Amino acid sequence: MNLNVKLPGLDMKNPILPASGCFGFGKEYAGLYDLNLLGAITIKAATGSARYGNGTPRVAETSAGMLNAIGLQNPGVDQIIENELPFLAGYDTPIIANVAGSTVEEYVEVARKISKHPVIKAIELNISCPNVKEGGVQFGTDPELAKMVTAAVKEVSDVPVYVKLSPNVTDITVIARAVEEGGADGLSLINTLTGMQINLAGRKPLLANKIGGLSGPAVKPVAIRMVYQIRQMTNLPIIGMGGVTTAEDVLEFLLAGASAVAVGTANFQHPFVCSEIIQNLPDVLSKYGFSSVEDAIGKGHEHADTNLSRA
Amino acid sequence: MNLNVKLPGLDMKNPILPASGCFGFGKEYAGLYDLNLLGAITIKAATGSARYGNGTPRVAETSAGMLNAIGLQNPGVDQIIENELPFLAGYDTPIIANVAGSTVEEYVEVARKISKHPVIKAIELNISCPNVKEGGVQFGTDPELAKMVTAAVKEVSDVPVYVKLSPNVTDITVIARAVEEGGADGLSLINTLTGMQINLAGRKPLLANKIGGLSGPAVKPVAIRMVYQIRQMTNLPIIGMGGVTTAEDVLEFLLAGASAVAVGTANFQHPFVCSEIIQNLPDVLSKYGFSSVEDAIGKGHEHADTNLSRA
Amino acid sequence: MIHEQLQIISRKTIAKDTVEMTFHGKMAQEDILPGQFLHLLVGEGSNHMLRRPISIAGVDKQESTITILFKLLGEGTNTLAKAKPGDQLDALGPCGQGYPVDELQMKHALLVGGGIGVPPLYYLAQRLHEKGIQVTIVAGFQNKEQVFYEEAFRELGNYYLATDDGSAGEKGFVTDIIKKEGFDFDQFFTCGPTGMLKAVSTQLEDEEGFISIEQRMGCGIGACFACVVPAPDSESGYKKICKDGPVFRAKEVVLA
Amino acid sequence: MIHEQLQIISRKTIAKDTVEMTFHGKMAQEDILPGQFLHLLVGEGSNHMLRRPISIAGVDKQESTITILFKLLGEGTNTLAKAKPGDQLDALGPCGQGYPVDELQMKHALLVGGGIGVPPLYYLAQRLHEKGIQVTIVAGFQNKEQVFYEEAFRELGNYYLATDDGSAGEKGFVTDIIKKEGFDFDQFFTCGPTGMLKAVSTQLEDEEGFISIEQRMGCGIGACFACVVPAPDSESGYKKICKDGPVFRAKEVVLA
Ligand SMILES: Cc1cc2nc3c(=O)[nH]c(=O)nc-3n(C[C@H](O)[C@H](O)[C@H](O)COP(=O)(O)OP(=O)(O)OC[C@H]3O[C@@H](n4cnc5c(N)ncnc54)[C@H](O)[C@@H]3O)c2cc1C
Ligand SMILES: Cc1cc2nc3c(=O)[nH]c(=O)nc-3n(C[C@H](O)[C@H](O)[C@H](O)COP(=O)(O)OP(=O)(O)OC[C@H]3O[C@@H](n4cnc5c(N)ncnc54)[C@H](O)[C@@H]3O)c2cc1C
Ligand SMILES: Cc1cc2nc3c(=O)[nH]c(=O)nc-3n(C[C@H](O)[C@H](O)[C@H](O)COP(=O)(O)O)c2cc1C
Ligand SMILES: Cc1cc2nc3c(=O)[nH]c(=O)nc-3n(C[C@H](O)[C@H](O)[C@H](O)COP(=O)(O)O)c2cc1C
Ligand code: FES
Ligand code: FES
Repeated sequence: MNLNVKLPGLDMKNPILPASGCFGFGKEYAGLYDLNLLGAITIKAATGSARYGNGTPRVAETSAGMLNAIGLQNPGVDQIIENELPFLAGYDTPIIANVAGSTVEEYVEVARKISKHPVIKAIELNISCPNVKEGGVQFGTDPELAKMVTAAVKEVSDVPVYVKLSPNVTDITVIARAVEEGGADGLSLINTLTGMQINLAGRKPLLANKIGGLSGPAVKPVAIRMVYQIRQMTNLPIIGMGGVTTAEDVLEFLLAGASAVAVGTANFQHPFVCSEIIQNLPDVLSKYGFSSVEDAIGKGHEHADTNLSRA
Repeated sequence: MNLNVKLPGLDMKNPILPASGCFGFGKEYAGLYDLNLLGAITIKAATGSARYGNGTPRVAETSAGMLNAIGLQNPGVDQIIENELPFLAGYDTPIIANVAGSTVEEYVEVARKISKHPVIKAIELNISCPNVKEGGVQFGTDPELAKMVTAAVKEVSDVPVYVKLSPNVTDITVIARAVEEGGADGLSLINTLTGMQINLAGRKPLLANKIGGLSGPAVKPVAIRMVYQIRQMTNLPIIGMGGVTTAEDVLEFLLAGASAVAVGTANFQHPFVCSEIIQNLPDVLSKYGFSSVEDAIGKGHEHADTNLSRA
Repeated sequence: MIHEQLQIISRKTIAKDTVEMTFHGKMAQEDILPGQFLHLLVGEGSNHMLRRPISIAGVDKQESTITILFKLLGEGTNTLAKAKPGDQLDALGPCGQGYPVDELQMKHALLVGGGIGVPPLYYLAQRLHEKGIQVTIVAGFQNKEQVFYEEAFRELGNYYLATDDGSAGEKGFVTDIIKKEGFDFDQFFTCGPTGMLKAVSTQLEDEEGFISIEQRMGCGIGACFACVVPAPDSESGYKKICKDGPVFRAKEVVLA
Repeated sequence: MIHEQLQIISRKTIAKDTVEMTFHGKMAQEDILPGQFLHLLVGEGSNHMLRRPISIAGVDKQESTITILFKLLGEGTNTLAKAKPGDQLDALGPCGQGYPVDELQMKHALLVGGGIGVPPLYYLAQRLHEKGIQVTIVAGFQNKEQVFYEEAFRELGNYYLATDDGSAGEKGFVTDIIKKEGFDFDQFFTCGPTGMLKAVSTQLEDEEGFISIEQRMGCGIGACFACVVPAPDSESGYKKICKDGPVFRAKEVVLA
């Protein structure tokens, strides 16, 4: 079965890619299976200079999900280019660079540098990290700022730009519209919902950062809703994510309107999950009457008769 | 152990109350256990006249949660007063009326009427129902409207008013501040997150209303985060809820800053859950070193050193 | 309605993806009407926040057992099927209103079932048969592999079988058999997929009868308003399937 | 590191809330160092999205078995404890870096363990003992009920026991015993709660040694940056416990 999908900058063998921050820079998972199997790979966020991130604990388990507050720890864009990207050049899989920053200048600097590297086929502009005081989440919640940073990055990027949206907003379609106006080539959603767990014995928030980002199956209904709503208002391609653990979940995102589907938290539970999903996807597609991935994209809207841009 | 809590209008034997919409008007659960055990009871939303609600299916199961789109089905405030409240008068448990509407006038009318009934000890002003086109969610997402409807209802209500907030906003503290300015006696949170499930075989959203409200353990981290954030900015008492299934969950909400804790979805999984939680609560409190419920409220903030009004 | 940990005493696959499970429990001593259901907790922890409604397909008061039949459909029924004899299942039951077998005066009953709607009709057939009422059963399945309880039904009355592909019984739908045979009966009782219920109740529009309907449920006890069905003549305009149903007089409710 | 469904062959409660579990699997044929851990999947479905790291407490290459010991702490370990002989557990392992037993030249090793930090030291003591190295073990527990492997350790070296309340061994902490006895050793190896690790590494600041540390983990394989610990001299300023550890040279990392 034809699993190919073609998105701006990304010629994918299949619609499955690991989500940023859940796959490092690929090396660890390369020891488990062949990364050439993947449709694409999104690497961990890059910032202008090295960041050490938040204190520990940085993760907590929740019902059908987890909280994380890694805090954009990364060695900085130059080190990433020097030490991490060469390894990925050995694979025939498009690499997406997740770009973060505290200021427009930082976003622009990182995007300019990393987009010039030949393995990078697209940028995922992370305006939605909830885990750092200056992590760019203000850019993800204010439509004017979102548009501005998108336009600034588009100007310097050599590759298409997917803007990764935060679900922690009153109306996600407003932000989607703004980044579309800023020139985004695609959208990526959702990043994590902000949440907290309190340690009963310690009598304080469990994460050192107190607040963290909620991901995993728990958030899938929110993600599906947002992909569906955005699909009704724009034709920009969507990389959907949030709680995917099975090929059935992938089909649900495709029906909602995603053209590619990222897998994050599930990699921790089942390190082989991306390869397993890719293996199961043809059967699941044909079970539900589809003859290719393209065939399924957006098909959950056929009977749609209401405008849901506002729930 | 002393489980009492005293909140405006509510003299509660313990901090546990069923959440609105998950306990009908009490009759069904009265067949299972003695409602006098409960700290309070929140009844199903009342509107000005009868509402038939949305089409079916109205519920869907999700990972560690569920979606509902009942759509405020209820017989209308007059019928509720006539047919439902008399039964509850037989119990020595304060009743909270959940008040909904499409217009300020409707909220005011319902609140005026129902607050005069002797069994009603407080109003929960529902400005956060995501499941009806005109369900008042605009009042829950716009701070000006939130303040206005709160003030209008306060003016006519004979009992204290708790405003029930929607989690589907960029910054919940802004809405909390607004309703505090409007004169709210307390806050109630969270209502459901908006979500969707797509039926793979049907190739369309499973719920007839397409979008529904996500509840259950999946959303608890979001609820805890919001209670904690709001506790840092106001002293208004908080009725916390979202995903409670155990006495440990109740303690987590108390530590976050809630003074009472409502249980919704868990009633469907375990119809006796409220009575079981009340039974287990003393042991859980003493296990973690607390000698009463009052003793635990807000204690998750002891070490707090950062202002989290904005995540 | 009571709440009980029912003990599984047998589990059998009796047709394709169809499991018959028998429990031991005090609940069997309740007055259980055909058409009533169990609301079953599935799995552990918070994997399944909603219970699963499954009809009661048989009650043995003497042995204090209850039997259900269910089809493996999604995660819930697949998890249920993994429970083994000796395990306990958390059940609420008997839930809802069943077929009023004791109140109806009749000589001849027509039972029409489709697929996994057939099991409650088996218990109904037993109860009617016990009362000396003549029973005709028309059962429809997709194909031969899905058929169950054929022999058991034959012992209780006249049994007609239809399959969509003709691989067992007659090729066609239950309505084809009803049309062809032109049965003479006092009351009909039907349970099955909504499409079939509509076809049958349209076909038998001039007769008296009962239908049993399904809907996704929350509480299962009448508190959450998840499972309503329009009922134009009732005061409120709707009925709750879990509490006022799942069995209704055919003309009482409007099928979606 | 491999991924395998390990088959449980025994499960025993060996002290208060402390379970010993032995698995059969090919993984036992890997070169496993003491201090390495298994990253175990817990429960079914999405109840537990994160695996649980548990140290390897024993390996029998001949029988192809691996033994772990764990304390019932929260939901995950309680669910693990319900798995029965015959069941399979999904494991990644051996994970991380262990104590470099083969690289170290030494005559006398001091092993200091606290509570559920003791198990990996048992496997370490075995390996050192096999190599003819003299082993001294100092084990600390809260009280008598928590103590395990006392006899087993005595067979491998000099064993000192401390409990907080004096209900077994000496009353006090492991550091009290170290102070009192003034052991002579080439390397120390310690594993236990962070408070104990800090006390021991401060006390033995002038000695060479290794510590094994715990932190909440995501991936367990080095990809998610959940489990970092400050390591001022390293290029990046931190190390990953799951991949660069859990065993570190005592002076390499800064305990929180
Ligand atoms: C009164 C009543 C009696 C029933 N009796 C039987 C019976 O005797 N044997 C049998 O096999 N099935 C019966 N059903 C249908 C049975 O409840 C569903 O097949 C079952 O809930 C599916 O669960 P699942 O997890 O396998 O499927 P999933 O599709 O994964 O379930 C997801 C959710 O949808 C609900 N759901 C899915 N299909 C149905 C349905 N048809 N009706 C109600 N809820 C549904 C589930 O309960 C669950 O909440 C009955 C339903 C009702 C309402
Ligand atoms: C390298 C390493 C080796 C370990 N070896 C052992 C051992 O041999 N025996 C043993 O009993 N315990 C060991 N632990 C601790 C063990 O991992 C935790 O006790 C266990 O994860 C608790 O899970 P839970 O679900 O019961 O507790 P919960 O508190 O419900 O767990 C919630 C989450 O926190 C994590 N967590 C809680 N406590 C710890 C902790 N101390 N360390 C790491 N994560 C934690 C859990 O993994 C889970 O993700 C080890 C930890 C590490 C990092
Ligand atoms: C441990 C962890 C680290 C993450 N780091 C990043 C990151 O660096 N950049 C980013 O855009 N998203 C990051 N995310 C968010 C994921 O890419 C993804 O959007 C989210 O987790 C939802 O998908 P999931 O439910 O499949 O995990 C991270 C998520 C987790 C769990
Ligand atoms: C079936 C259902 C119906 C609900 N109806 C109402 C309602 O009428 N009014 C209201 O304020 N909240 C309503 N809610 C929201 C709950 O009161 C509660 O805020 C939410 O479900 C979170 O709590 P939980 O996770 O414990 O269910 C409803 C929730 C469910 C699941
Ligand atoms: S399922 Fe709750 S009212 Fe019927
Ligand atoms: S747990 Fe993921 S890097 Fe260590």
